[in-house]
Amino acid sequence: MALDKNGIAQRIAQELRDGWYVNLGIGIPTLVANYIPQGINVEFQSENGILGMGPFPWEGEEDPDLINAGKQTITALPGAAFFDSALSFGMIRAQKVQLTVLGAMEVSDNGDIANWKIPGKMVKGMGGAMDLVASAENIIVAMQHTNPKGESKLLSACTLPITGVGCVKKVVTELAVLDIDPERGFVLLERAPGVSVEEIVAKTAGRLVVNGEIPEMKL
Amino acid sequence: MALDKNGIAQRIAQELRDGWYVNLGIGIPTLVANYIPQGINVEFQSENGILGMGPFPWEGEEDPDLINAGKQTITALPGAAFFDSALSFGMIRAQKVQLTVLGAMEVSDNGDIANWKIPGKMVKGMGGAMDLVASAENIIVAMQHTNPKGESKLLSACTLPITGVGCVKKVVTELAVLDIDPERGFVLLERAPGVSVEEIVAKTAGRLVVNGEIPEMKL
Amino acid sequence: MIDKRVANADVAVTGLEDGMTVLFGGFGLSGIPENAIAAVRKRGTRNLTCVSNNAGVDGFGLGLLLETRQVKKMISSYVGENAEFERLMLSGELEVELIPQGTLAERCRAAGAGIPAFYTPAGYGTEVAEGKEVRVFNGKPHLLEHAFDASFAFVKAWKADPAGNLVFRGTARNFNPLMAMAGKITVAEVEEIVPLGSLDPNHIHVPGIFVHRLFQGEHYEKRIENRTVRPRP
Amino acid sequence: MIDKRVANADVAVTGLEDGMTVLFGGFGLSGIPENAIAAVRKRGTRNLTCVSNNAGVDGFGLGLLLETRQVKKMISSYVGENAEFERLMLSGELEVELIPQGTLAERCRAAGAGIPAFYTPAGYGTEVAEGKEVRVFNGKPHLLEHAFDASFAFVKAWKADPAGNLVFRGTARNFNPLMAMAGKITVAEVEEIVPLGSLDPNHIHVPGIFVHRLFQGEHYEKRIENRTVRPRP
Repeated sequence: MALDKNGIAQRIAQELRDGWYVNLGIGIPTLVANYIPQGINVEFQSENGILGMGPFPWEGEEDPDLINAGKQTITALPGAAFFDSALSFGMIRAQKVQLTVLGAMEVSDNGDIANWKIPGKMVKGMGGAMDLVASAENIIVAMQHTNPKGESKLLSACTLPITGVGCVKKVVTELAVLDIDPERGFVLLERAPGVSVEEIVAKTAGRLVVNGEIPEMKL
Repeated sequence: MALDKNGIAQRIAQELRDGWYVNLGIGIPTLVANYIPQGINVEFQSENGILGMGPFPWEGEEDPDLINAGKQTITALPGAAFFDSALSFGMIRAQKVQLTVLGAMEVSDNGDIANWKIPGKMVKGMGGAMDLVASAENIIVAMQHTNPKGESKLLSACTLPITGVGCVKKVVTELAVLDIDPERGFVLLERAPGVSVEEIVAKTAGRLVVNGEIPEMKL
Repeated sequence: MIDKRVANADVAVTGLEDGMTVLFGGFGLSGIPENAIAAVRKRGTRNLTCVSNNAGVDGFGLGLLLETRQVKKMISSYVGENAEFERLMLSGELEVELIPQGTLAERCRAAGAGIPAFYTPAGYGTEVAEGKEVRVFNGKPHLLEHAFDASFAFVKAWKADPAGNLVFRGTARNFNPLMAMAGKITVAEVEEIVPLGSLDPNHIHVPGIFVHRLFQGEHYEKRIENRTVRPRP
Repeated sequence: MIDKRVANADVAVTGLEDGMTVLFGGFGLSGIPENAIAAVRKRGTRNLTCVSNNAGVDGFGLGLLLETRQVKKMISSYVGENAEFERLMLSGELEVELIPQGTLAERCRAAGAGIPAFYTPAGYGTEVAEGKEVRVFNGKPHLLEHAFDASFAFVKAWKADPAGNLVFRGTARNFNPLMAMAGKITVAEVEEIVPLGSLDPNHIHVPGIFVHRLFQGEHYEKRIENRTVRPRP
């Protein structure tokens, strides 16, 4: 059975390692914070200027001076730090953040990502996404395998204007976990419980490597 | 009579304007702070990281964490701010400091300055001088008119390795106040009390413009 | 002490003229110079090029200057959630230049640090790279980006002393310190001006040298754009 | 919370190898990492390229590593007042590269901000410009300068919490925050490690993400290089 959004977040959370600083994008990526494995210490960075981001505030304790990059009201954990946007993107460009989780509209089998603009539609802007994908060494994309029309979002080449070149390392969808090997394409690592390899093959438009038995995800 | 070091500093202090941020180099320039004219508010920046530098501390109140660019123990005035070296030179390069006063070994009549290196002698380094002279819009050099051998330090071209190109606007020596007009050379504005124009002419090797009556400095 | 205080927001925007480029601090609606925006609206200055990470919302923040058609061009990284903005942009009444958020921040910082240009990897291979010099450092392509050249910067801090030393609170800091550094004339508005000497000199976020005019805002709405809470257990 | 504490200075310098490039915070003798310097001396690592604004004095600061011939090259802006340094330099036992102080600071900051290169006016037309690209911006020539690439950074702060958030005091801040940002492995030593949550998150000078190893120094001499006082009236 295909995963729901929380399932995708939960699977991505298994990629967290002790001592990592992590930047979570808007949408499914934000949910990853709810599934940090036991015994793992990570800290969340939000590019508008906080390290040590905590959960949403209790009702009535919202602070307009304390938001995340999605403009949501948040809290700061003990040991948090606030900083300006230049320092924030400084630490991103200098690769001090070990993991970046982003949503995407399209990903290509060489790791290009498109997630900021649909021609003909009102453009909202790239925000910090272009800085993040240009610098992060470890980018996981969290997205649906297909778009609302049923077309694959895992392509041989992005059709939409790209956000960054050859940067995505891993994709987690409601159907599968895939690595990206720029030489070989999407490498199928795991499938969602009960989802067949055939379904993944059918819904992946880019080059797809299926080697041997593909295990089910453990959630 | 030629000025002493304090006289040079006192004359330079007359150039201060209300609301200016000022960087004073080591040596004679440091003495300028002792002669701020009445009714003028200025703030002193030291490039190691302080704005609002005050006088030397009272004996016994020296603080190793509070020094100026000459490594002298200092104090901080109310309203002072400490900052790192990048921000400090950022404000220098961005021309937020209205006046820079420096010593020099040589100045040329197009405004070049040499003040960091004597070939054949042990080089100590340029410190922040190259950043200061490359960016400051208003540089006054405080120095002796001649070197210990009696040779002019106001030249048509510097003989020593230069610190910066065409940057000095004004020179104050024990004999004279001179503007630098890159087209015409040193322009004699004032002479020290009792010093003759002839002496200044004799001791200035670069192009020198003497127009009309040259008044004595008022100290 | 060099006193940076001016009487009010109207005095603080003196000299702002049609066609100028202006930096506005804030991220979303957090840390925006509410009182300066109101004063610019009142002044009626037109054809402004506004550099701001976002463009406000309908009826608040920079949305107030879009409503009155005072903005010729927006330079931002993200402009979503603003119907008036969308209408003006689609009708061609408003130019928009979108640039990556980190590049926006660094171009402000560069202006305030006297660095005319720098290289960043952000945007390489994308539309943002069009017309820009590409250079490879450490095997990786980078774009040449330039410092902003802005006449005014409007920023909002939490506290200041009369010398213009600024202190920010929480994530309301965001672009404000960088834009404060970058303005030829920097106008800072604050929630409170505290007596000289009451701010710890170790904890000044923006030294007063970068601030030309300072005033205490009359009122701060500090609207929350996206209220998210945990229900109390 | 990601805990950055290590047992002591000796553990903190683990992995430092012959021939590495190392950044040392401090200006003059103010804010220098006294305990890390002692640990590097004890470790005996050789052929180091040391980036530090100054080179210490005879018998203190980096002078201690010059004495033991552990330094192959110094990259500094000012190296006066050190007889051993002068002897080593004149005898050719020590290479020296002198660069403008602001450029030194900005090259550290660039490394910590992922900016591989930038333009600065400092040094144009001087010996420092030799071999460097010159480019004119706004009618003024600038030099292209590159970010430092250093294996280790040793910095000294006043206080830290266990997460490695650093706070500095007075002008002992100087190069320390920039070098902390720039190190591949950043070792911070502090006078006091305070409990988590006791530092105001608004007043962190260096967020812990930049700090890899943290320890409380055993002893600080904090020598004054140039004691100047006013006699009491």
